[in-house]
Amino acid sequence: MNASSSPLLNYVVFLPMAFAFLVLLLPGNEKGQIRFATLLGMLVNLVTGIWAFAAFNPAGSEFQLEYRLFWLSDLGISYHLGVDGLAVALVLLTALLGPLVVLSSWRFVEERVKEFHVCLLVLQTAMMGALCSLDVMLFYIFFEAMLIPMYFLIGVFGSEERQKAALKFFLYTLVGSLLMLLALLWVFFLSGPEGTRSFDYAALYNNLMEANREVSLCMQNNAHCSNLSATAAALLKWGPWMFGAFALAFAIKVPMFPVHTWLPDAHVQAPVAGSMVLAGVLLKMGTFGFWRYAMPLFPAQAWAYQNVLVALSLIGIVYGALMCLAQKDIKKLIAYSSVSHMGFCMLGMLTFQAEGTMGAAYQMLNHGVSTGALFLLFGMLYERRHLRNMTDYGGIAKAMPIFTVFFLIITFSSIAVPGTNGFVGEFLVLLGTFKSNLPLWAGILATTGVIFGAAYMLWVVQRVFFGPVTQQANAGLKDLRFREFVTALPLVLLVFVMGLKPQPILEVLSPSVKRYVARVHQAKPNPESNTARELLRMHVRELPTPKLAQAQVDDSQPLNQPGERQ
Amino acid sequence: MIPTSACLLLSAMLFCLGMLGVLLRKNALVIFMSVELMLNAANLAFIGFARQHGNTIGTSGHVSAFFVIAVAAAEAAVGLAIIIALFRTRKTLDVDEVRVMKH
Amino acid sequence: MEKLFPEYPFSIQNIENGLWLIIALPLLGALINGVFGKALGRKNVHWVACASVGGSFLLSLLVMWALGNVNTSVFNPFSPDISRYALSADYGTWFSAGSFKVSFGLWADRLSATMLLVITGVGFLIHLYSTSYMEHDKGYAKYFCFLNLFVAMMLTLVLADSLVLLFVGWEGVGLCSYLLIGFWYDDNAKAWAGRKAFITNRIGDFGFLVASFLLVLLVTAAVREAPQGTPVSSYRFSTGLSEKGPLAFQSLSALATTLAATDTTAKPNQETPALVMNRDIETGPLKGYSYAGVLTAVLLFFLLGAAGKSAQLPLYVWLPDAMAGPTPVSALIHAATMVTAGVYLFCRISYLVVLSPFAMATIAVVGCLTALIAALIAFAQDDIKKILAYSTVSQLGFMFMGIGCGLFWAAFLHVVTHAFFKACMFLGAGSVMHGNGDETNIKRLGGLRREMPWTSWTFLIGTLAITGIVPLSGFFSKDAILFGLETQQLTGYVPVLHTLYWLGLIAAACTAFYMVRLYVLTFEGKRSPLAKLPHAHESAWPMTLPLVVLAALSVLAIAHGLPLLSLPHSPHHSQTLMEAYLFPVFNVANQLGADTQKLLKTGLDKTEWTSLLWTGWFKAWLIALVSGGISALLYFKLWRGGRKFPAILEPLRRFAQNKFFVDELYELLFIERAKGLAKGLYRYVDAFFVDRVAVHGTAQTVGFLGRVLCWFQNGNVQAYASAIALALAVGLTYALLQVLS
Amino acid sequence: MSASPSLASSMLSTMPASTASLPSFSLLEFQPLLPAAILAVTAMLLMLSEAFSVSKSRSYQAILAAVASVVAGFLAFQNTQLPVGLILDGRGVMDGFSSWITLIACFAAGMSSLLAFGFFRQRNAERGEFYGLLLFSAAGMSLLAVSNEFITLFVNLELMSLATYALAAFWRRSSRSVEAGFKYFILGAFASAILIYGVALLYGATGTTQLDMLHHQLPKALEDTPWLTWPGLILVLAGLSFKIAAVPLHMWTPDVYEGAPTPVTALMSAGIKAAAFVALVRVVLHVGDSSVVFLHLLSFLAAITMVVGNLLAIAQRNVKRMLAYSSIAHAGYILIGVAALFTANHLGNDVGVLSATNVANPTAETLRPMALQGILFYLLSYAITVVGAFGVLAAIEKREDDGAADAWDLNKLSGLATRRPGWALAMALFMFSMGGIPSTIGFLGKLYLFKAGISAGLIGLSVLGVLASAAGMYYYLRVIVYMYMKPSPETEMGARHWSTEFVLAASAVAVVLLGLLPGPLLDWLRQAALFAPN
Repeated sequence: MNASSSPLLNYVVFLPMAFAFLVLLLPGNEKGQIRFATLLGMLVNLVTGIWAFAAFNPAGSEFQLEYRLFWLSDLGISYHLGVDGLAVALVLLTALLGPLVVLSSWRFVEERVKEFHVCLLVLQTAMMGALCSLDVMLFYIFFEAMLIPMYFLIGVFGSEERQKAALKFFLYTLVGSLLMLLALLWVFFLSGPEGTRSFDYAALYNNLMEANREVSLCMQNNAHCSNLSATAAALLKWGPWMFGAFALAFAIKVPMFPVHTWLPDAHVQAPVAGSMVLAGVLLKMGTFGFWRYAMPLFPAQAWAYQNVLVALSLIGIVYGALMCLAQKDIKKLIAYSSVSHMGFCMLGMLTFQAEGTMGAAYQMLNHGVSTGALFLLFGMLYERRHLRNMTDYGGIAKAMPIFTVFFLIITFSSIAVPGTNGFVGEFLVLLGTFKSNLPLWAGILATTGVIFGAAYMLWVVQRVFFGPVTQQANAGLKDLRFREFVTALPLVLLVFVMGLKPQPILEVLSPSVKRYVARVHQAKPNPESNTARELLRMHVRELPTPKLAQAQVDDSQPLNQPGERQ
Repeated sequence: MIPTSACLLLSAMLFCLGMLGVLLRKNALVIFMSVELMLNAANLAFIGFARQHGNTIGTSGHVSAFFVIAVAAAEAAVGLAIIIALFRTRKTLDVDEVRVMKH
Repeated sequence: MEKLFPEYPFSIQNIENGLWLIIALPLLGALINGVFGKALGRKNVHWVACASVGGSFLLSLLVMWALGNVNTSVFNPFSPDISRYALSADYGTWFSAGSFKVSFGLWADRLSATMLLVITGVGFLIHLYSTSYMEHDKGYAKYFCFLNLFVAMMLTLVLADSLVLLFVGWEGVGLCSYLLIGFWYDDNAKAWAGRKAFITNRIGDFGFLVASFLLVLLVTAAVREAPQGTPVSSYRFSTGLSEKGPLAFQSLSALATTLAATDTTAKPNQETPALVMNRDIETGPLKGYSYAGVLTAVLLFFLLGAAGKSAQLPLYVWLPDAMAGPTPVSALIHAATMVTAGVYLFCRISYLVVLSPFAMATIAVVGCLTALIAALIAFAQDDIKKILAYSTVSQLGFMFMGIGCGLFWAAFLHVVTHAFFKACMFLGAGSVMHGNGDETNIKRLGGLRREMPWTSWTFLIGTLAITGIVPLSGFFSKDAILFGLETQQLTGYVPVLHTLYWLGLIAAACTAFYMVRLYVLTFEGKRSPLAKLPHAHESAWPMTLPLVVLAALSVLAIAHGLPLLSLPHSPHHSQTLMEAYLFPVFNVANQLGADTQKLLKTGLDKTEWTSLLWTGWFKAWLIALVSGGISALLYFKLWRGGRKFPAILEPLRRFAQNKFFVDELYELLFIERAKGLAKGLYRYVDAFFVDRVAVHGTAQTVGFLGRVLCWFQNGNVQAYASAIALALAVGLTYALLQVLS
Repeated sequence: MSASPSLASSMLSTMPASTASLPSFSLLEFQPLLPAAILAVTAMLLMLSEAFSVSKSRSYQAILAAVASVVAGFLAFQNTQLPVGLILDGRGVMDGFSSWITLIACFAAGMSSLLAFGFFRQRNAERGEFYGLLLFSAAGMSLLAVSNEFITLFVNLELMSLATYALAAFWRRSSRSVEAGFKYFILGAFASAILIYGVALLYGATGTTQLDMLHHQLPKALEDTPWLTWPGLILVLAGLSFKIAAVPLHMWTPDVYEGAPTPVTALMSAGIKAAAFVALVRVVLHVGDSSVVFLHLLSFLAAITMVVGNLLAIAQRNVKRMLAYSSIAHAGYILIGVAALFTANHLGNDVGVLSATNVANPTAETLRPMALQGILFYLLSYAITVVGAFGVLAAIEKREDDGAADAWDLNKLSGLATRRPGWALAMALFMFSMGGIPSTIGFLGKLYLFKAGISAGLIGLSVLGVLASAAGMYYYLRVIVYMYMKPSPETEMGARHWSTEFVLAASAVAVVLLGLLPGPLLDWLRQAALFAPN
């Protein structure tokens, strides 16, 4: 099962950083050079991303392209990269959005160009790093490091209220992730006796597996609670808190219902590039975190709190959609639509069942493409008019037909019309919800999302594009330039490619889905799922766990410990 | 022989007096003198205990008192210099006036 | 039969493999027109558009031909049998996850083939018509792109071999409908009408999706619990599942057969198998519900879906507004094809429908009420297109009644005939508008018979057909349905059907009345003084030719409705051509209905049956004639020329004219509620409670505490010393407490 | 490295029986004092140079001070490898922990002298005494770190403090500076008196002032003479808490930090904090096990220090004052580590929300090194960061603003990113580091501390800690907001000076580099923590 080591992911992660240094060296007034260098960096990143995707073999071991180095061994941390199916797909998405993000801001950002592009590149590295990390602490480091460039992107290059929004974004996320850090440390100490602990994901998971099994047996039947191991007992007692901390951190990022209010502000204020990355990739970190960490590490708690999380997801779906209906600001509306869409992702994942989970995974990609594209396209309009309210537009279709076509296509993707990518994801999520252990009404309620989705998205289309041209300034708008066309085209094409030929991607996702479901199900043995032990245990390339050097008092040492003196 | 407790009582009273002086007096110099009083209360306690314990292991109370006296002297040197500088900038030694920086 | 359809020299295999071309051609046309439309120029645009649909039509003919051949049969992946008179093709997996799978599989049997011909045939005519009708429009290429796309989507719907793929077409046609209704998007009202249509359809789609998901669960449960020897427990079925997924129609057919085979309501003495239709499902998400119950729920959800697409109660409101689109679009989408998708859906899953008499009765009731209400509203409308729209709604209601009483072939026959005569009338209306400066108010038209002879004659034929005058097709299809209501033995709901029969007659009478009114006011009499143009002009040949063809078809379609053949296995009565032709399609349904004794043919013997048929026909004919006659009398003589409507009926008229205020009711009950809810939630929950109180509140509390604490930091050195002393005092007290305790 | 046999014999000779004769000390025992000696000698040289020098130029003074710090720091680093044990008849201790604190002190001294170089050059106020006092202060810190006896500790504390009082008031022309010196002096002396009185009481109770002996006497003393022992302990704890600026003994901090010349503030926040903590840790290590009360007290102190420190900082617009308050908060985080030293003995006791939940069954053997390592690393990371942060303030501070009420208002930072991008970047890094954002050294510091806290079962305290630090991020971010997101005013920037720039660059590089690749540093610190006494 041992995959051979490959340095490819290092390039995926750190090439943008290298280009960031390159950009730093360029003179600040050479805007063209800076943009070009950044674009080049992103394109190189795209190539490596595609390469990684192509190199990933769905039939192979769980984590591939592994690379591991000793790093901060003292703390139990190592530099361990590797991707599974979901991660590699998200890597591809991130890599794809990279160049588009640069292109989208080609004319939008004219001041402090250098800082802007450095931020973009650093952000790219952080995102890739978070996706490729196989060490939980390494993931956390990248997860948090993402905040910094994003903070600058919103705070420096955003609109009027940018500083407040950036601050809110930063602090909101920080609260959650710091609590998660504590939980992570807690888990670390639970995971084994001194000297065997490590933040390595597989080690952490494998060490907790037995305890998790005991906990779930106990939670199902009190008879099993009598002779729990110490770890299991601790996990039983404190697991909910730890899971809660993990869930909170990721729920804020997703964002799920009551902790979502940072998103509209951040999106509204962020520049196009910021919104694109935020919607396209950053939000996925939340769902990805649930998938990779929160659920497999605490399967019993995941089951126990499934209903709560599902309720929040359902509220997210319906409530997010209702919020959209109350908005005037288009960016805010798209932001709330993200709440709704990400609710689908979460719901799918919470079905703990193959179809739903697959749908969730696919929906993550879809949301990246379609919401990313929505922000991109609206950004083009915003660049022309610098207005965000729906009432400021109207009849745009007349002036900008190609733009309108693109926007419509993305709209249909967003409301999951069959044939577009959104449908496949949403269908699978809903199917999964029905097939899961959740009550039927949950599925029916979630399905109402398809109605609301159409209602608000078409409302936007109606208000912005159709009807008579109400403002003179809108009549003379230029249609897409070549650059803009080229920027939007890949996403528009992807909508169809992913809608009509999803199978190659689904096949890459499939092993990850299977394992995710199996891992969650080990906490609730289900007659339908035969969770083979082999599937549950993680197999990764192991480095010898660095032992925390114990006090090796040399016998020949003549000095006594002071305490011995009497 | 005067019991150690009496010594201790006296030193405690001195200490409290010094502390009250620091808290209540308004003149910087007097406050400083109150601090010296507290230090001397410690000295008194050291001497008293030294007598009780006799010549025991480690630094004895007597020696300690000497060190404290030396430190107090150094403190006086630095402290007075600072108080002079303070007087030069403010023309007053009332501590209630010394509150440019607050909140 | 075989004699009717001589063997075709091309191999069936080739036709089977080429099924995708039927869809691909219009899709390609749409793509070409959409991307290169501007560069191509008008001529090439309509050439591409018409040719692609025409090509599909020819291919459809080939399919039709192939399906006539007795050797045409396909291998059923879900069971060892062979499906006769069908073609299928599988172009690989679309998507799969877990145990679920959907493939790009096409399936053509006689039902879909008939639809294919209607879609491509009528579609082609309407394309042709449009070349003239849209001649001067700026969005010419766009129009044909959408229209081609629509045809492609409709063909997908019809050719799909699974519910999911059918849903692609289902949503796809809705999408095109949205685009075409809002074709003239710079008119706000028109664009809103498009949105209304789409969202109403979405409500239906919600039902469709829920129904599909429940079906998946049902199949899963059946596979798990079915006893040995039933179709779903066979090995073949499991291979079929892994090959095509649970929502393939053959899978559903096997499910239906299994459920029927284990149904004990009809056979009380039979040994009880493990899986019983009325027994509760034991495990899985459906635990605690019975198979029959779930199936009924599925069908009711499908009814919601179909109501959305086919404009039935309570979701019919979008269709009249949809007339905002170009008139050929109304003809193609909102009369001939898309709106009949609901009927097609029920025909497709007829074997499931017959297993739930309750659902059938509901379908019939919904259809009947829709037919009545729409007809009543149509009475008071003055807009030529609106009247036609309501009449479409009303006719669709008839089709649903046909489904509800289990006469699938009759319902489907009505689909076909309706496609002809309604398309004919819509195109006629378009022609009228074209020749009268886009005037749609029938009160401002009149006397067009002389000025627009082709239009008027064809319209008259259409009117007679829909009214149900004897020799025309509408008579046979509609009366087949009414007859079905009278004679079908839907277990437990026979009285319901009988009641519906009478209501149906009333609806038919209404139809005759308002259609004649429409015809008379538009074409007869004198030209209204309020007309926009002093003289109307007849349209060009690309417009009149389709009218003529469609009118001819409206007449010729009677052939399908005539009871010509008498087959040996149906001794009671003779079959109509349509029934015989579709026999392979609905055979399973009929069989299952009979086996489970849920839906039986009438027990009348041949003579009783024949006399009933003839009296039924006579009644219907009489009613249509009388009602139409009264209408003609009234509008020719009495109210011609601005004469007042009797005052006593005025409020009623107003009520009907305002569509019974249903739109307003919905607005008040749902839309305003939803908007208010959204606004309220946003203002009070999101903005105020979550954001202001919880989030900013926390931040502000923290800031406030900071300022309070700063206040203690007053700069006085003695205050600081006091704090130290105080801390010391507290510490000492604490220590002393420790000592004491 | 192996110790010489003579040292071993000297250890034996310190047994009570041999107190009559003067003990003979080996050379090795003086090695830990060497950095302090170098610092002190250089200090005297500098003082003398001021008295006797005729040269106008005084540039060499700063350089000399810096070089002396570097040399002393190098020796201190060498000392980290020394064997562990008591030295000088038990009055001192030789271990990695003290050497590292010495190293931090030397770092702080060297960096502040470089900062002072540019700072006073700009104000034409270069004086040799300044550097002399600065080095004396550093020598005091270094000696404080090796003290193992209360009187030694007291004297060294005073050496450090007295020099710092003078430094704080050094900028005599500024009334703020003098006020800072005055407040610091009065309160410092007050606290010293409290401390020494506590020492006297403890001496009375146990008959010793030596920490290791106290450790063994304490349980008995607590039983026999609780009336004496408890007040003594509380007074000592209070005296030391004053120096680390634990709430509620923190109130001097903002005023003193604000008023003192900025390089001195840097020294105080980096060096004195570290030295005071080493004193606290040493004392607490020896007395803390005796009762669960200490766990309560320390947890409580940690909790209110973190919370109040952050709350106070949030309300500030004055950056220098804000950093002062934030230093209080940081002391609170470190106190979690200090509290974590003791939980091993009290596991299973229900000791309230704030402390001791059995999570990982830690033992004292595993817990103490972890906590000490955490404290040490945090002190190091904080020193590096805070020196840089005050360095930026020193760099942008203009002579005209001296004494102005808004001299350090956030507005002064407006648009720094466009005017001095390097400084802004450095400041941003320092702010992120203080906030504990990954890829900076501050994150690793927090990680260590919270790891120790969690491992010790101090869940409630750790949760409070992260929430407080999240709230704290608000004011760090505000600095960045002003630097990067506010338009820059038209005023001119102050002059640049290479030494200041060097400090900024070095700190910034260290913040990132050590944050990502601490390399052998972690190993070294682990060694230091493992071999800490007791």
